Amino acid sequence: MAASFGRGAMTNHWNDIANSDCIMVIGSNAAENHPISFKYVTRAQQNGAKLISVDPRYTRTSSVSDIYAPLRSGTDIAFIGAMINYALANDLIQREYVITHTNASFLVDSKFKLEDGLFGEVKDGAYTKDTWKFQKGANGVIRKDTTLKNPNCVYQLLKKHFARYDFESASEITGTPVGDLKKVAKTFVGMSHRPEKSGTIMYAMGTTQHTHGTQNIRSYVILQLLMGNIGVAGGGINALRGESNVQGSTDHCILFHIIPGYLKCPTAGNTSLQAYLDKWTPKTKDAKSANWWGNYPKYITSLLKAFWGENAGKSNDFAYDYLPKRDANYSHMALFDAMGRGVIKGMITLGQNPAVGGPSAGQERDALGNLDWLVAVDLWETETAAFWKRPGTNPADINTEVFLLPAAGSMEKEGSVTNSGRWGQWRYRAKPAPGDAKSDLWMLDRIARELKKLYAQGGVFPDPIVNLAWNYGDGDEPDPHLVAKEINGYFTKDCTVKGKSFKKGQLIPSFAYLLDDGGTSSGNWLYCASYTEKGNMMARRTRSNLKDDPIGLNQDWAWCWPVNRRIIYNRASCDAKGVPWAPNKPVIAYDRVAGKWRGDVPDGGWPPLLKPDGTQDPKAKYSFIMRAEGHACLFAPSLKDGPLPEHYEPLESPVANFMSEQQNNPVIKIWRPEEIGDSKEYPVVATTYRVTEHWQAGAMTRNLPWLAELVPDAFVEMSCEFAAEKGIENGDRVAVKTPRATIELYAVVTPRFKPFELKGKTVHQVGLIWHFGYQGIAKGESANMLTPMVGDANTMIPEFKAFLCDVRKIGKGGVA
Amino acid sequence: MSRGVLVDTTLCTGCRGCQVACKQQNKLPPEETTFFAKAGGYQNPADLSARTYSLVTFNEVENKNGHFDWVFARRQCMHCEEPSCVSACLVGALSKTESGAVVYDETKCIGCRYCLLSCPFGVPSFEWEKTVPFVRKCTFCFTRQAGGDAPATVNGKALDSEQRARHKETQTKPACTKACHTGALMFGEREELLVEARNRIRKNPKRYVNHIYGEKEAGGTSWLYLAGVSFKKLGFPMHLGERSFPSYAKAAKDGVPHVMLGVGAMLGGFYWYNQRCAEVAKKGE
Amino acid sequence: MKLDRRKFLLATGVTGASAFLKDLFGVDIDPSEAYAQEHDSRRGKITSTICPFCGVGCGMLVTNIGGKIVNVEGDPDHPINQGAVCSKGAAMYQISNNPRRLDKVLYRKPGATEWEEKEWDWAIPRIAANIKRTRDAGFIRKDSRGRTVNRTENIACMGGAALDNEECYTYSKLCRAMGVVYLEHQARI
Amino acid sequence: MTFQRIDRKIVTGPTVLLALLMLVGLGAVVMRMMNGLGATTNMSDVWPWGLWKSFNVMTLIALGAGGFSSAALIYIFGGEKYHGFARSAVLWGLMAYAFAGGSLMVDIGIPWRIVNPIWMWPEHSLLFEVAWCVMFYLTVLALELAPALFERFNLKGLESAWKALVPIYCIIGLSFFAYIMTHSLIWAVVILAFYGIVAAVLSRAGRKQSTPILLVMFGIVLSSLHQSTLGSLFLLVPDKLSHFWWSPRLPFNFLMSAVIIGLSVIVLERTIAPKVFGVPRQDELLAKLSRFIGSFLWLYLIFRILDVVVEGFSLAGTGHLTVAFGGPEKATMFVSEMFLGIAVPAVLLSIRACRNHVGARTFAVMLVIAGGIFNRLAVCFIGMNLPGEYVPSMIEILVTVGTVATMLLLFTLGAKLLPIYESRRDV
Repeated sequence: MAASFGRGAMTNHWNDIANSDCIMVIGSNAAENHPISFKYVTRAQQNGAKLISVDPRYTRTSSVSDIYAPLRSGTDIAFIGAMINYALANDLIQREYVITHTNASFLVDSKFKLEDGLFGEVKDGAYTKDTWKFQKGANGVIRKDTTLKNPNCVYQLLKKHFARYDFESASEITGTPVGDLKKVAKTFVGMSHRPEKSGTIMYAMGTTQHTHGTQNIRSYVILQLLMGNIGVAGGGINALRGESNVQGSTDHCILFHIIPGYLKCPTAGNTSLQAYLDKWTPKTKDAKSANWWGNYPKYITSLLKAFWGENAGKSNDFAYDYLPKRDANYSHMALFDAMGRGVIKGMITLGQNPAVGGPSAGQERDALGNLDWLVAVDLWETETAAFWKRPGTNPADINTEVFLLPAAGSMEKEGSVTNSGRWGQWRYRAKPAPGDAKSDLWMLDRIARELKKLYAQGGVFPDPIVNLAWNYGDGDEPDPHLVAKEINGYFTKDCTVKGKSFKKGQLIPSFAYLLDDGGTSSGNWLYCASYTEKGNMMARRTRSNLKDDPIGLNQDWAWCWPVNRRIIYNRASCDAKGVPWAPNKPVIAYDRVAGKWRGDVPDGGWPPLLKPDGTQDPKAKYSFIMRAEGHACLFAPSLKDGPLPEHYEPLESPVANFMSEQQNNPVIKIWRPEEIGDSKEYPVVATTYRVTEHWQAGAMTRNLPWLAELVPDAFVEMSCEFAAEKGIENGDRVAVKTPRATIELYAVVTPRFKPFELKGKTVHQVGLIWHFGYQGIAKGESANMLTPMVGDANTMIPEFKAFLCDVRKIGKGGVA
Repeated sequence: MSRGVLVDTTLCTGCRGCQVACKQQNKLPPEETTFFAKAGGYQNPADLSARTYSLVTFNEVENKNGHFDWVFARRQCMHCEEPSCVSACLVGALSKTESGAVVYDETKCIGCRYCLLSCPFGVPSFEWEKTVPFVRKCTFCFTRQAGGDAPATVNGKALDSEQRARHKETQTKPACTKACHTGALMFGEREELLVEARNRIRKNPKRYVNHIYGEKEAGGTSWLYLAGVSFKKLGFPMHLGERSFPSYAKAAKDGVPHVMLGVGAMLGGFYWYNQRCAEVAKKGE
Repeated sequence: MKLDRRKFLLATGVTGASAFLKDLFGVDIDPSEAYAQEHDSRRGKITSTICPFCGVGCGMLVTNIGGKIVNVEGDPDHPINQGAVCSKGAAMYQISNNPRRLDKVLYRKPGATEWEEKEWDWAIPRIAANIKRTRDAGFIRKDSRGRTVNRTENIACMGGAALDNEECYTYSKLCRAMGVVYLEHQARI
Repeated sequence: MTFQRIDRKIVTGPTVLLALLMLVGLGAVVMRMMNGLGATTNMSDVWPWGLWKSFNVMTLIALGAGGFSSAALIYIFGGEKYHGFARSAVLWGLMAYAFAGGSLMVDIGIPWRIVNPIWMWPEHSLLFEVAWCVMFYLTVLALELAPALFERFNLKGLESAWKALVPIYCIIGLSFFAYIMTHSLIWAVVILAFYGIVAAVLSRAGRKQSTPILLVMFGIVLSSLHQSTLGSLFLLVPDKLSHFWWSPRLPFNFLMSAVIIGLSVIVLERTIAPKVFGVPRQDELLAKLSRFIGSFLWLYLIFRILDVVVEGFSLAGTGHLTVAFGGPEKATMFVSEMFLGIAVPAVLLSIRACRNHVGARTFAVMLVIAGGIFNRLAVCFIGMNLPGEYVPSMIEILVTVGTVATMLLLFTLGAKLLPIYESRRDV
């Protein structure tokens, strides 16, 4: 989504789902994994909205849906492609929106084409991308054809590209009956392409955990942009986050490739701050483009000031040297690959349990044995912490020194978490942690202080540690308020910004006031405005009422990044004159009298593109301010695997790619090619998923008796047809085998799974829940023992959701 | 004014928040289960018990429109309008309150289990494993219902009037109905819920079968159900009839003083008659 | 009519005999009153929190009585869940009241078969020393092309999706200061 | 009529055997108390009432119905000739009721609370009525047996006190009973007045037996109430109990069968007693009594069959006929009960030759008793249309066996210690 809109987060928020006219849940099972979201789905349905559930199996989401369409795991692009084709072929798109807010009118390099499933030349596992660019005029501005007739314009390319995805062809790939596919397309497009209507897509890991996960999302983006559904109430593409603070932890970039605030992690080539800025600050020659990322220098400088305080100054390039520079991919799979090779000697894990949650978990468990030391911080004895005594191993052979540190639970510490809808919400401490348990912040603080002490006496390159700004109070407990304030940022000197005077040490009111000269510090520019001189904005507790806030923005509840904007890209909810597409549920509207936007915090306060008389407003800016060109990308050249989504089969697939000769995504990295199964030996498609009653790798729920009671065992679900073929009865023990491992679980035989017909071939699919492991009250084998080490070309997210296996009955089960 | 709950199974997503909220409200111990307590998995535990006052049932069925459906219903005490258990209890440990709840007072119970036997819905459970066992069942959270004011402070701050009203309203609801996010469990006055249920059926005849379970069953219950499939498919007892079970017992019980008189008179009469016969016979001699 | 609990109990009559039996058999046959007091969500110190499970971010109210968490239920003021909870959120009480919770630093020596309990004062310096030893042994000042990279590739840091923002930020910051590049969390998987 | 005790050795082979069985039963009771009901019985939430409720309580009370049936026969219906049966029937009744109560203490969850109904009065509960009836009736049986004690230990003072006070007890007791069953003072006064008048009439007429007659009336009122109410208990399970047994007329069925079973038990006991205790044989009287039983059986048979027919008609068209009656196995059980437990003995006892033949007569009453036991078990669990099945556990069976053994043992002791059986010279 970042490649399309500029940001990767859920565009709208939970309450806003109620404003939708059509909700498509695809690649997620929100009723089970984000149960309370259905408060708003149900509300929308009661207001007449239709709910569409697209899933390989009939889930609890499907059970309350108006339309259910099965699809074979990993074929979203073909499915959505057919919907896009239906919309384009029948001209059921919101044309004015598309012209105003997207790059549909942009002219693409005339040599760009798709041939044999490839978008050009692939060299050393990557596209050369030489044709993935827009035609530019003499002034450096992209050439456009707002009539959308130029054959090189994005719109025409799209039409051509998706024409191949007719219902019948798509159905052969997805296994969705043509009737269901048509019904979904007609309903979704019919309900949401009109300006006053909106449709939303709710997706999660079922979309991303594929070798073409990013392109799956891209297909949603294209559909939603054509429908005019981005930025509007009840619209958007809503990435449903699975953890309470996976949004916040991503915002703070506990990831190898970015640093807090989604700033790029410097690479070895960025040899100085200037080089870094030259490389990463986007530029535009179009005066109408706000190009918000042009503020890069302010954000990185403020971050360096927050990290190294007084020790970061102009004289030392703001301590830019202290930041580690990467020049490889250090993502999850690379990490465990390196650990397996013995490169990594020590590991710290805070509440993560890769022994259950990682792909090819068996190999991840083995890799842990190569560590000299492991520090695991958790509330429970997790599989990862106890990897050295897992079944089938001899602890004496494992020479890893393991520290298992008792952590405080969420009710036992104070701080904020950011939900999927980007709301930063403050949590209070209800009681102290039990026994010696401490908050992670306490532990980080102690370790940091200890390290500073050690490095003060010398060591390799001690400067970044010794000089690290680390002042979170003098008490036993570090003060989370001080951290929150540091994240928001302070003025580091008396100064005047945008006509307002500030004193040194004052909290910064919003990121618009950040400076690139070291006058401000801000640990994360996105959170600048979260904790200001007005107080802790994240702790606000005023719920709005429907009368004053008909679309449920709840602007006075907690705080939402960026700058309390509840629906991002909301300038796209209005036409070029600033009038909302949907007057019955406006997000923002331009008040000509006051000369400002009303409603939600707009994506920048500039006036709309056109004045009431239809003339251009010179002060205006385009709506997608996070993109250098100011428009949402129907055509997205920045991705690694193509500017347009194209169907490829999952790495392990039971069928050939019916769309082209190119079987898989051409630019993926396969870590262990010898462990890839073929469909002769492993004819069954497998996918993994979660259930309401457990959470992620399970430590937080399999240790809770009430939840262990609800789902006590690991299981694999399969169709009655497949079970009959294999002689399996409900409740039998079965073995599921892949080249990576074989695991034993219970079989759930259910009509909720149905075999797929793919060009006349019957393909069976089974589904495994993956929460289980060898620790806790409820124990069972981990489905991730089976999953392959291969990931998305862009994000390196592993392909958990589609792989091949074989299933065999091994014993009578315990059906009561 | 008797309260009840309208369970609209068509709105339930089966998240089981209500089931666990019930456990947390009553601090019920967990049960050791296996996944296959009931065919189809998921539904767990298999049945209500002294540790499980409420249970979401999972039903893979064909709905009234002939489509496959996964329907989630709910079992707990139905809080009958005329409860068999109350009629049964010989120490008055069970009683129907005016607010609708059928409540149990464990200080009286002797553990005879007549309430278990008599319940049309198989609800009350006995703590079989204990040496001093009690009967356990859904309380309709009557302690919550009887609750008073909202808390004085949250996070040490006083609540405003809007917040107070909200807190008061939700904390006097049964825990399950508070937990429910989709509105599948609707708490209110029984009469109003019946009106609501009839409206829903009328407005959406395709969605619902024309039957409000609990309106009349065994004399009516405080908990009412709507569904898109026949209640039989959801495992509800269908043969209870509309007459309340206690009415049978009441007929028998009301006869007691009459029997006492009648039998006495009859005995006296016979005695007198026989004595007269004997005297006459004696005189005859 | 509202049912007053106290009246209800009086009406039903807690008899002297049952009190006698309570003494005689040690059976607490009227725990309901104590229970009601202990679990009355209006008493005690009430704080708000956000559910630690999925990303919906529901509000919860936690009741602390006598230092113990006695009740956790949905926050009616919260605009998202408005008091509602799912099965996981409803089980939050058991995160706090759970004998399986770790309450001691556990340490496992290389090759050992069991955990040993340790004190923080022992563990923190040892962990820091491990970090320093490993970092110092593998720190890369310059890459093969002579460019300053200042990174360490032999320490990996993971996790964070369940932590508070303040913890995530300090974690991110500390790892960067240590030069860690193998830094990953749940968002990737 | 004079009575004497059986002057035989107390410790004999059979009594030792009974004592051993009693000890085994006692051990089982201890196990149940230590480990709880769940661990020791096969009862469950679905099958909450098992062998103990059905046999030890409901069946024993039916088996003890001889006390009131014979008393009615003797004192009310002019069957003076059966007077010799009175005390043994009362002793047996006392055993049956005492052990029914004792077993209930084993069966209920909190035994010491068995006294709770004494001060907790939910007038709507049928079981509450049974509890009070049984408590009162136990006192009635004890008072009825008291003269045996007075005779044995020559307690003249107590005997006159008994004569004077028992009528008052009966009247007050009936009135009090009426009050707690109805919570109506009016009913209490009405009953008080009615029985006061009866007592006054009796004593004015100078009937020398006014005390026992009042006591017997009290006993009969209580018995006809609780014997029928034991059936009424199951009026609350129209959804579970097969309608071969369930009907709104269940209390009448119970009362009738109780009388029949009670009298049959007397016949059986009177057939065995001469062999065991050497008391005189009463073949002629037993044959006469059996004729009564036979007539009652015909009546009962017709009533039961009509009952099922009426149920069938009332359910026809509701669509619940098969659900209500249950499967073919229920039908088989019903037909067996009707045939073997009622029809066959009815035929046998209607034939004079059979009545007069000890073997045939005994066989017939044993069939009646077996049928009665089956009926009570059927109503309690065998006839239930419930999922799964209930089979009593070994502990449950041992407790029941121990209970029966103890009753027999105590009855034997009673007969040997108290003047229970009529003297030979009176026959």
